[in-house]
Amino acid sequence: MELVKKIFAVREFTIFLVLIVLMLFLGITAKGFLSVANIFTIILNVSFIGVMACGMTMVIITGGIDLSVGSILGLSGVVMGLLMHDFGVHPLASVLSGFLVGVLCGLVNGFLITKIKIPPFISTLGMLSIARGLAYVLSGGWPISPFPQSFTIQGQGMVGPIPVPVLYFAGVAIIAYIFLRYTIVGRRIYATGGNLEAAKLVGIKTDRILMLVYIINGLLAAFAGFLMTAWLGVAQANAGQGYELDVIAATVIGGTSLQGGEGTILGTVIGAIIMGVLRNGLILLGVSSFWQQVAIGSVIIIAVAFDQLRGGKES
Amino acid sequence: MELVKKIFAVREFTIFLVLIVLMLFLGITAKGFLSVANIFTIILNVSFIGVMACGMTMVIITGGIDLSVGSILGLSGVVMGLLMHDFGVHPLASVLSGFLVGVLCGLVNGFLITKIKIPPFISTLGMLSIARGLAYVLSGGWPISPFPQSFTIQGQGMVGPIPVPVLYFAGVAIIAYIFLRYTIVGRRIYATGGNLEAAKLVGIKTDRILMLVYIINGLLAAFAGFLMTAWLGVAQANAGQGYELDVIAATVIGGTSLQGGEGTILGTVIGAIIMGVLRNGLILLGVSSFWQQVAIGSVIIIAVAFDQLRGGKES
Amino acid sequence: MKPLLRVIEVTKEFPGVKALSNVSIDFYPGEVHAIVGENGAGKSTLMKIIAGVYKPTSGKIIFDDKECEWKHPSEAIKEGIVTIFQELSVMENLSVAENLFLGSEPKMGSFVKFGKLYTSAKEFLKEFDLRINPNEKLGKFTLGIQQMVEIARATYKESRVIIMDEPTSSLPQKDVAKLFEVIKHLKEKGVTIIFISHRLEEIFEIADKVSILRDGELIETREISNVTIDEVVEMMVGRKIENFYIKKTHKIGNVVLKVEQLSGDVFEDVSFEVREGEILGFSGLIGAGRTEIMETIIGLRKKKSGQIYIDNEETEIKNPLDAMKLGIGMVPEDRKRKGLILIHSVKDNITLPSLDKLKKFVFVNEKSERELTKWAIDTFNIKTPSMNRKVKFLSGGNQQKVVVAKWVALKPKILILDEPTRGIDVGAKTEIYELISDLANQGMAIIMISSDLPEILQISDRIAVMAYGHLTGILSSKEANQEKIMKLATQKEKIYV
Amino acid sequence: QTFLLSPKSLNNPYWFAAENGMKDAATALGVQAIFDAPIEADAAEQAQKIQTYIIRGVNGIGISPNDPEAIKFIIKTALDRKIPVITFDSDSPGSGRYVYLGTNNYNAGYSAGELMSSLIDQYKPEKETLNFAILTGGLAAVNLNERIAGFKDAMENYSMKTGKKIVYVADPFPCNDDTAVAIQVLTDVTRRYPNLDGWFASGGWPLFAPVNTVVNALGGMEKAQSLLTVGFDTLPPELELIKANAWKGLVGQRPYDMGYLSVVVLYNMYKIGVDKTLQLLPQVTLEDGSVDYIIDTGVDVVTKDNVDEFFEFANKVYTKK
Ligand SMILES: Nc1ncnc2c1ncn2[C@@H]1O[C@H](COP(=O)(O)OP(=O)(O)OP(=O)(O)O)[C@@H](O)[C@H]1O
Ligand SMILES: [Mg+2]
Ligand SMILES: [Mg+2]
Repeated sequence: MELVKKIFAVREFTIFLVLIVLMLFLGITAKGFLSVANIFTIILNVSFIGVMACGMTMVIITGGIDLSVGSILGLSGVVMGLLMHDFGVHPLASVLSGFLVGVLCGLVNGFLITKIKIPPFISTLGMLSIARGLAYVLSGGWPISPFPQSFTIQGQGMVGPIPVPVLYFAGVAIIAYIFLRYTIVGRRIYATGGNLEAAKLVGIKTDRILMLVYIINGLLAAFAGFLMTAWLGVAQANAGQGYELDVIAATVIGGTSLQGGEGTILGTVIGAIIMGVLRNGLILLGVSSFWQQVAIGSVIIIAVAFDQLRGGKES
Repeated sequence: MELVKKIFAVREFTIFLVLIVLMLFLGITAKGFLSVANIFTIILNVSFIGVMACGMTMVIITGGIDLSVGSILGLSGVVMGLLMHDFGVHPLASVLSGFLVGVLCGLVNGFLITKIKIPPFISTLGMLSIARGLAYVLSGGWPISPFPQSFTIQGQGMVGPIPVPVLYFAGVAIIAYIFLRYTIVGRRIYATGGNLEAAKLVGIKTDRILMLVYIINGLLAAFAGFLMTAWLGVAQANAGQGYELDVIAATVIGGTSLQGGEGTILGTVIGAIIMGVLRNGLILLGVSSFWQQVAIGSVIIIAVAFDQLRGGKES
Repeated sequence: MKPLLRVIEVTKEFPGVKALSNVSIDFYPGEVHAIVGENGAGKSTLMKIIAGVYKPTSGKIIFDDKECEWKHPSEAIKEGIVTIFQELSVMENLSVAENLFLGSEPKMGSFVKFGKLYTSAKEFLKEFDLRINPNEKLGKFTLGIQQMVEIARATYKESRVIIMDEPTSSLPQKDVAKLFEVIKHLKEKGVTIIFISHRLEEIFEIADKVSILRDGELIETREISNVTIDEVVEMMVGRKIENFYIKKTHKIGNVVLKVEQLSGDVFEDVSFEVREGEILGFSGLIGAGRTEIMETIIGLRKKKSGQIYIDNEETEIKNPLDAMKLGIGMVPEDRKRKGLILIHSVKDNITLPSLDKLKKFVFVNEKSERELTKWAIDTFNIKTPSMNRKVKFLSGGNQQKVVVAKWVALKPKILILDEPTRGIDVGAKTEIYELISDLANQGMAIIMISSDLPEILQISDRIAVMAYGHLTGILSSKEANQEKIMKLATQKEKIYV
Repeated sequence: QTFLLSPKSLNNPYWFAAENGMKDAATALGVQAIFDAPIEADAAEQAQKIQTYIIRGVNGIGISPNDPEAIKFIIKTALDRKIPVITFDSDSPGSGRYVYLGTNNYNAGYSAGELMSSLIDQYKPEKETLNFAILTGGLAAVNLNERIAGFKDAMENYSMKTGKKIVYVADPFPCNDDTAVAIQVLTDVTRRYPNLDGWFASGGWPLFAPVNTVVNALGGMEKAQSLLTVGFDTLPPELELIKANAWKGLVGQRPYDMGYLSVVVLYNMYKIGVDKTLQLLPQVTLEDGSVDYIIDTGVDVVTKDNVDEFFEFANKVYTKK
């Protein structure tokens, strides 16, 4: 009884329940939904969004937001692609350079937010535009390919039945989980988002925390760019366009509050998977693409409403 | 001296200064920028975003956000178009029905936010998806035209050198300005955004205020849908796609704080015009399309940084 | 006479807590009815039920012979029940004038009459002796002023019942006196006042009746004239409290903190020093600048000029982290804004400053974390169902204990306490005094700001008095008394504009 | 039997004709056919959608890839599962798909360039230098970039032949596949470059708006008629523009045919096997000597001289059924 109560009390529980109900429903109604291959396809499909959502969770916990993730994904993919393809740089070095681009973008975001005090929404909106523009400038709008196999295998390879990007996603999620949940810095991230002034007063260098969080987020967006480029086998300037809303949605569905101070990686991962399950399940159900949009919107609302109703009881 | 000081103290002053500097710069460097026709074209081009930004300002002042405006624009345009074109309904009745659609969407947003307590970001994200999906379902993705002239004149007509939508935009802005600045309800919108809990405790019916604000926003999005459909002469399901970020950007550039409690219509209008001036000016300057995005992002950041530097001194 | 407001067998349950059980009280017109009880006894909860914020789990509220089921606070206000809540309900983004008239603005049709709004605001502020510009945003002012504005707002409204939940918690005597005048005036008009305070002297000065709550139950309602302070305390705590805090003398050592000619935005030329094992009290009127001095010392505000010496070494403190590294900790006055992370648990709040001490490699040592929290909950008698409870669900006084606890747990070399006993009940106050005294005995240097004169007199070794941004004198505990302090506190004219 | 056709997006009416062709063929053959894609063009999302259909189980797939490379992995997945894959409208060379059905985008762009050349000869024979602006959907859309490249090459050839100078006033202007933005860009750019001689639109976005909207954007009827304008696709509203003499030429691919033929080919592959089907199809020998199967569906070039021929057909195929 105690255990049951405890499980119910875990913040992620309701949203997990939503996922289970959804999966059961689809498992019964949609042909092929519960096959191993399909489950991994779903996770593969959300792995890009999922990786970014891990970073976004931290950003949102600090009370911020990062709209530039989709653009950073595109830009870093283009940089990796160009280095490998046009300049013959070694894949590993190219990927690392791509990561560096992500880190730099995050650094600029962090700098604008902490030093110039531009609200996160605006600084990252500016970065959205700038990074996307640079991706176009660098690539001239043309797709970049092909790449060496040692690179594409990172996106297209399989380990047993598991696509490689799924493994990367799992790795990122686990590290992020431990980082946020168990380390001192993780705690300080929560404190900074919970009450910036109070955090400052206990000697937390909130500026550094914010910097760090935007840098991690930029890095993870670049990481998603790496995964997506390797998976698709082509780098495109418009990759990841509009993903920011999906990433934020996954995060918020997972229980992270846009007010800051609250949220977990576990919830975010579940949120991302819900989005993937929905997209996949509706296709398997044979729902028309136009109605799919209506259905996705409705389910997102219902999922969070359900979570809210439980949360409401608590207070 | 006193007067000068007072002017400098007005919150919108710096952002206005940014606009002036930008216009002077473009006036000197970009051929044809300062012609009457061009100026009105700019305002015409931002009138759709501008009308929506007036509603968005109120929403953001209450500490909320509305991501569904672009979709509401699209849906209400499609509804107006279908009624006029396929069902031969009188233009006026069609337009009013379109407005009703906007009001309904706003109502649903407000209901989800106040009664089910779903965070605005999620409820309106859901609505973004739902309204857009419905627009596609209703229109089948097909552009709807032609319309009677009595309808299109509302978007394409001119009063002297002034395009009719500019007049509508001015009308909406003035009413919104007076409403927010001078009426009791307007002040309560600020109070609600300043401290929701406290506002409730002093007897303000915050739920009603929030409802009202989302309804107004839905209505204004539908109004923008009307203007855009009349101007283009065609209703399309994908009209207004992605406009939400532009609308929010205009609002925030104009000094409205996403934390809630602060912001003015005057600032928002200036913010919207800055966005329009930028787009138009960069084309006139002959900046390459690839670099334009980079430039727009940078100027947005610089404009707000400039505002911030002044604001920083004050506090 | 018939009671105006009747609370009948009201019970209120929160998950894990029964805040009120079967409470019945009658309130008559024109009486000042005090409610007392320990922190977490259920006072605020009862008030919120009367004001329509919470619905009772069972029981009813009868007002003017009608049973009321408020769905929204506005309904209670419409009936004439106005409340000053313990957690201030002011809008920092609106001007002082708008705050004063919030909900009852002078209007013409649906428009606000701004001219009238500001002129009446000015008169009103004068009446309350608040020398502030009504056009300024209220957020710019300190807690004391915000509290005065909130009081002013409540008394302005046409009302039949005014509930005051700890209105005096951060007010110094002068303003309390002002408030009492207003209360007397209201009483003459037949308004019922429900008054909550942890300063029992105030109760005996102003109240006609007192109701005592303990653990959510009503112990008794008594005429104030036939009850004594000791009896009230006994009923509150459920046992006799023998040993009220008795001042101990500490061994006073070297100077640890020395401030010389420090100037900031609202204070000028302030010099003082504190020694190991010493408790330096700071007294003064609202807005005297005490908070700002301390915030300047710990690097939260920029200083204009002056020097700060720690252990006789001149130091530059640029931010609170520098201060912490030098061994200075500060319990802030405004717990909601600066002291607590309301949406985090009791545990996370208490251990936050001490995380560096609790680490195992880069990880938090959760075991020592729990031990520390347990120590704090026991020491400060924090009433919470579990250490994982979010702070926002605690009663005001218990929240205050959490703020004090989190800093004491860190054991800094110099501890600055800004109104640390704000809203804390008598019993717990005594314990906190003991604790502070013990800390001093262990060699900690303590600066304590308080607007509560008896408290300051009781605990301090020396008392610094501020008036309008100037340090007007430092008295030793032997020579200090209320008159002398008041005199120093009103000495200078204001220096701020 | 179920076949999937995946266009680039669903929000462009161009695809209705393909869908109608697909439906007509499916009805004629008595099979199921699904027409699905991301609503907005996005290479990754398209790949993900098709992948899901592969799991759901289909008997043949026709793809119009948003990106020729990005789709290869998915095509391989399908082929591994013995699901035949063909491409239509846009190709993915080297992906292993069996057949490509459609006009090469580059070639279609080239045709547009030739049309523009003939317009120059017809309307502005004496002009030595001609200034053009290009409108495009998104700067990274491969098919559009190919059309633009084909257009530019054709113009270059023309320039070499005649010695005339062809100038592009700027890089292509993107409109995000948004009609309203397209009209705004048309307005701004036409005003900015008063000596502009013409427009090439690599898609139909501004041309879905009614005649007078487009005319206004081009600076009035007189100005519009003085501009050499070539656009893509032959949807009814676009034909209206030609009829009204507000726009000069259109190059249309034949999506109806592509949709129809795709189903027929896939059906045959399912019924009689891939190899036998391929034997029925015309072979093309590529430059490197290898054999490929490419069915050229050709283009329609529409000007005011032949616009009437197209009307009825366009109205039939470009309707949502
Ligand atoms: N919203 C809430 N949710 C859960 N528990 C609550 C809530 N509000 C109050 N409580 C609990 O109810 C009990 C009574 O709290 P209340 O605020 O009424 O105390 P109080 O007598 O006003 O104390 P104080 O003197 O500290 O202000 C406390 O144990 C508190 O933790
Ligand atoms: Mg209380
Ligand atoms: Mg103070």
